[in-house]
Amino acid sequence: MNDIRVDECACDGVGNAYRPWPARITSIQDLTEKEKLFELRLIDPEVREAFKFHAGQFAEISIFGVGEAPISISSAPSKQGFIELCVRNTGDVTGALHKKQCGDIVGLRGPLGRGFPFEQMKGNDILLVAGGLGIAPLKSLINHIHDERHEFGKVTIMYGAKNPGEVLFRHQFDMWKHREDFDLMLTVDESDDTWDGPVGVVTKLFDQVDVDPDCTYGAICGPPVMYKYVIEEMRKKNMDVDKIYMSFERRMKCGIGKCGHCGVGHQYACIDGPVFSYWEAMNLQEAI
Amino acid sequence: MFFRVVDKERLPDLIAGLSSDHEVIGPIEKDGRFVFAPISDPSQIRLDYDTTLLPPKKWLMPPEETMMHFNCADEEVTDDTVVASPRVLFGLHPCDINSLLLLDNVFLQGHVDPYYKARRDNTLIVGMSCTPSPTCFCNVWDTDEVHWGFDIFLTDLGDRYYASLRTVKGAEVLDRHVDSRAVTEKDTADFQQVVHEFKQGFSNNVDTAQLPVLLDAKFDSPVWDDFGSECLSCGACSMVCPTCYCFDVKDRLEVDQKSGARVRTWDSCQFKEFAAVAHGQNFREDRSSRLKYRYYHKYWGYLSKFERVLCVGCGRCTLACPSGISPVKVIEALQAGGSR
Amino acid sequence: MAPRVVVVGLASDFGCQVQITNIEDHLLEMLDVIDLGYWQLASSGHMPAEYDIAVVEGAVTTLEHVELLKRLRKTASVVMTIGTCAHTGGIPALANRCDLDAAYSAVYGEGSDVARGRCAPGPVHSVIDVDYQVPGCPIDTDEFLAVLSKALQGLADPLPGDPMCAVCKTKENVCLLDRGEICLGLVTRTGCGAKCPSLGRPCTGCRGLAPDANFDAARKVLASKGFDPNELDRRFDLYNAVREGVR
Amino acid sequence: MSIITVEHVARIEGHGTIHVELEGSTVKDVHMEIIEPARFFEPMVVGRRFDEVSLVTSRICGICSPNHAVTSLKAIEDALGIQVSERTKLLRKLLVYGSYLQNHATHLYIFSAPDFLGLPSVFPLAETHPDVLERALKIKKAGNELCTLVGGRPVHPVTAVVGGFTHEPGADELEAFRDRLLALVDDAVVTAQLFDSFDVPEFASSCEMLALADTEEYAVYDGNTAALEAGWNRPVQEYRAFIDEQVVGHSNAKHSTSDGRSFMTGAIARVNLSGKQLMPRAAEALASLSTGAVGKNTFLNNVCQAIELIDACERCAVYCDRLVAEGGTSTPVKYEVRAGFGVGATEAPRGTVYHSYTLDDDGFVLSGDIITPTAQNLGNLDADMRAFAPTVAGLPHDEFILQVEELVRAYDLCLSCSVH
Ligand SMILES: Cc1cc2nc3c(=O)[nH]c(=O)nc-3n(C[C@H](O)[C@H](O)[C@H](O)COP(=O)(O)OP(=O)(O)OC[C@H]3O[C@@H](n4cnc5c(N)ncnc54)[C@H](O)[C@@H]3O)c2cc1C
Ligand code: SF4
Ligand code: SF4
Ligand code: SF4
Repeated sequence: MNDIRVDECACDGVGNAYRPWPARITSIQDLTEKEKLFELRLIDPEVREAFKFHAGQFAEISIFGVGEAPISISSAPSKQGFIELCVRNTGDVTGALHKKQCGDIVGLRGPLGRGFPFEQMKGNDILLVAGGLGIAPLKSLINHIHDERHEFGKVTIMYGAKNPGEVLFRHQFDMWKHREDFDLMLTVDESDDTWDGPVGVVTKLFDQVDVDPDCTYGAICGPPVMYKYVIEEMRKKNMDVDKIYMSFERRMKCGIGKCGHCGVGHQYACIDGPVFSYWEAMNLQEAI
Repeated sequence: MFFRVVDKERLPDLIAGLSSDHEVIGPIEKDGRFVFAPISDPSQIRLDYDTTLLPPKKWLMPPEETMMHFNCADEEVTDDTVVASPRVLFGLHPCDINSLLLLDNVFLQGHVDPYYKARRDNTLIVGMSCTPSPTCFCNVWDTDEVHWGFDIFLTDLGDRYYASLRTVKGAEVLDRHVDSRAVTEKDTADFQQVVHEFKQGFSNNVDTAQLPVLLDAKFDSPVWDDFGSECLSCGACSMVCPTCYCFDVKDRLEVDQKSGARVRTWDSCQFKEFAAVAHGQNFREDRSSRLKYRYYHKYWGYLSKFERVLCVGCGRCTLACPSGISPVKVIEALQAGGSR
Repeated sequence: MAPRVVVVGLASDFGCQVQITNIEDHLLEMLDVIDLGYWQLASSGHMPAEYDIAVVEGAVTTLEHVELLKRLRKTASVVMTIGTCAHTGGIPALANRCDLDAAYSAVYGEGSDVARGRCAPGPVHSVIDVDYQVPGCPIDTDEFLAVLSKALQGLADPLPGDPMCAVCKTKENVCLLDRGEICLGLVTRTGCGAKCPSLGRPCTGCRGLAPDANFDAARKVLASKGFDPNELDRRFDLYNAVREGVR
Repeated sequence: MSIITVEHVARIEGHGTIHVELEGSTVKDVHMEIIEPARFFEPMVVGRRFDEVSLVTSRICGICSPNHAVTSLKAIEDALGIQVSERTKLLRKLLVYGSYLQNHATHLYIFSAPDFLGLPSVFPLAETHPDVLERALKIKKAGNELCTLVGGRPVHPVTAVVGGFTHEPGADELEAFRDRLLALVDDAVVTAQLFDSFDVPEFASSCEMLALADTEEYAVYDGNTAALEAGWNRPVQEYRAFIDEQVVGHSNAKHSTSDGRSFMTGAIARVNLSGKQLMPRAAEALASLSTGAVGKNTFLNNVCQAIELIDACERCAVYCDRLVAEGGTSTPVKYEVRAGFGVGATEAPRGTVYHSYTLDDDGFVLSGDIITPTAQNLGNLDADMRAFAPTVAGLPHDEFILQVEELVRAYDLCLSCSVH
């Protein structure tokens, strides 16, 4: 018998699934004090070509010497060749990423996880509820819906932020609102003098919407405490448990179902999620 | 499967023969217990071992391994190869062979783990029958028998081995290195007798009825707090478990701060940071929730995916836990319903 | 530009500074990535007015130490402690367990005029905030380099918080508790590769209390193995006499 | 009158200040102030169990930690009436010599050599004399690794316990290390030649010299204390009868005298007392010194350390061979805990170190007493400075200070030890 080397062993066709590929930062936009929007382009054309994703999926961003972090893809799958990531500076990897400049290279691995059931959602109304940074994965879905707007009925977005300074993608929302593609409802926990919209938690917005439970899909993402209350409201509107989808954040090291960190109930957030239906989530201990 | 019989005195021939082109790993003694270690001389091997301190997984997924070398300046991977040299794991008991099958499910399905796969592909497995010890409960999970996942399995018939040959490779090396003969009816009858006695030898008979249901239904049971208060969160149980596979990944820089290596190390869900995320959130902050998760994942999470529990009843965690917490005790407590 | 580093010793045996010189293979490489501004043990010269990283060895035992630390904290953007003395008070803090005045008279005789200005021995973080810590008596050179690397990159302190046993298991040691010895690995912060148990000697707790240690459970473990459970506390004092100072 | 102080003298282990009072160019007073804070080891071991003592006392000094560990183990074993095996003794000697290699290489190259080369530290040698730095680190590293091989790590040995060792190196490791030591002999010889080539002042200390001496071999582990001039030879158990300690006003460390005289301990004392027992290459180096003999010029302590480096490499290679060939065990011997008093002494790199303890019935320490080499040498250092400073007082200020510092550094002081 001879030695075997990893690079000789036939893996799943894409080579070593742990290996990040160099991607160039092609643009950086400051969104708030803590969040920046990064646009990345994989350098190797073959790898770039193979990077086909769905809304709700994520990628592992790698900065060698610092580590990796899972980040939701914010851009629409229909946008080819580039991906957008909306990243909050909360620690080592995200902090190091925030220090990068346009033109710098980072590592990228993905797409990973199970996204929103886009095809299944078609032909229905959509109610999206985001809290804070939770807008990041939902934005991909919003963008995707936007690109195929004619396939959907009424699309409502409820978005709550801590304060007006933390509202992400405000400019883009204004644009959509203007074109009346979406019903956009923004609220903040604490207002200031730049704010003339509603004040209070995002669930308060439910009073203002009519939902047709037979043909509405829900999509939720936000801080862990938010899910329970939003679902309560959706259930009050009689939405089906298997038409409500949500994305979970858990600790992850590999993103491909091996490292064990992202266990949520009997599932793994990285491969069984991060998007779960409420029916699934109800059956996951400690999920909500 | 087909079978041969090998005289006991001939066994060293097999080990010596395999050593000519493999690294042979087998059980040897260490401070009164046993470890799987490279065998330099067939006489070192202790086939009467009960169980080893660490399971064979360390030879397929070492406690610490370099996944890739990198270069910081251009975020380039400079080397992500691992060289897996030909190896034999010699003398594995059925539980341990079964444990590898469980690891295979994780590492060889979905996104293939190339490091594990390279070693697995280049490892020959020679199994060995055993005698139940007081901490064994493989009988409970049917992992006291093994029908796949080995090349050769040797059942001890006293003066000879009943060799089951599972793979071409197994048949070939047996043929090449050791004199063997065809199986007679008497051999098979003795084999059955040995197996029968083996099955009688277990002292643990745990009621595992409806375990997944119990785990969900008794998720909030005080049983968990009782065990949790005695748990040191030391992670010993996970390290010695042949089926625990969780790992952590870290980057290490060279002193020049310009290049380095991405390394993975065994991790444990019993550690506090295991499920901590940014903004001070920790999904399993307290000990009891972490202890519970270990069992929850083993007896329900994994089962939900692969139709088997992630435990082979080897009893290593029972021996390793300073507080004497064991699956047997935990399952019994759950079945009983109240506190311990 | 390489950050300027000063190395300062308080009350200690210099063992950790000696360990830095023991990085023989990488010493010069290390000096390439930092600008060594002051290191009394290895070089002549005075403490510069400006520096970025202050590396502190030793326990605080005098009022002069207190002043020095305050000055370091003001000037340096990063303070890193090395060794158990700085981390928990270590062996010098054992002096807290004796009557210092009596000890003083015992060593120097009654009414002597030397060694004045002392204060109760304690860890560095009892006086100033510390950004990075390398525990251990003495420090492990690889861990020192790893933490230094984190400090240079401005990353979070990687100090592990779990007890020793898991790593000890990966070394395939037969647990010393099962060999009739009291091992403090049950509650001691991991990170040394379980060096002592791997060499047949029980862990003596030099890396301090693991923040997630379950001391009560560990006492019960000792009792279940036939030891006096209070031995856990008594032995743990050796490097952790200032228990509330243990982080 | 002008006062010169050199605060926090660099390149010594610990914190000390040189204090010189000058009137014109006449030296009125000169002494060493030890500002290293007191650490109270003796009261600290009180109440600890006998098997914890070596852990505590090892922390007296990061450089000679193996010596403090081994010495306190000897004292405890003396108190408990424990006889250790020959194999344990051999391993302990390796530990002691590991600290010689480590300490002497550090002291000679990192602390002292910059003086003679006119450099602030050893690091610039990387540019100018890479071979010298490489040699320094090579010897030092071998010392560390010898301590690691036997003790488990370079500083504060893990494996040495009351009665023996919890772990010992394998035959293959010992054989590999023997080869390495033999290859190091030449480097040690070059070191001796280098230090022999440095100009040192002609100076004769008026002191007495004390060291262990043994009929068997160059004494580092066994033996009695011997006095060079007085000519006596007394069991270490009586150390309190031949060494007096005094508190002196300017120092946190005490000073020692023997028969009312200050004395010197360390490499120079050992070479004077046991030079005839050096291994062949070391003896050869001693015989070919440019100064003829070492005598009592304390500046030559450096050269004596270099000669000991040669000896250590040769001798440890023999020990490694014996450990492989002789068998036996170093597993801790069985013993009973009881009350008692015991003394231990060894030769640390910087001189004889004495420990003594009184134990109660349960093996807890009732009292402890430790005398370190530096504490013994400090009185003599002050005496030497008083004798030497006037002879160089005419030199330009910087040179004057440098010469005094050189004298201080020749002592290879360990101030942290001195204030144990
Ligand atoms: C599926 C998924 C999608 C995500 N999408 C986004 C996104 O679009 N934008 C965004 O800003 N963030 C997103 N996150 C969160 C982001 O991954 C974490 O904030 C990030 O990993 C922190 O890494 P760090 O190195 O900067 O922080 P660290 O320095 O590693 O840690 C800071 C804190 O985070 C915890 N932590 C460590 N590793 C992880 C981890 N892998 N996951 C979570 N927490 C961890 C630590 O316990 C520590 O308390 C997502 C997370 C997941 C799981
Ligand atoms: S959980 Fe325990 S008994 Fe089951 S496989 Fe793991 S170590 Fe063995
Ligand atoms: S080995 Fe025992 S004490 Fe340690 S984490 Fe596992 S269950 Fe808890
Ligand atoms: S020897 Fe000590 S560190 Fe190792 S497992 Fe046992 S108690 Fe834990």
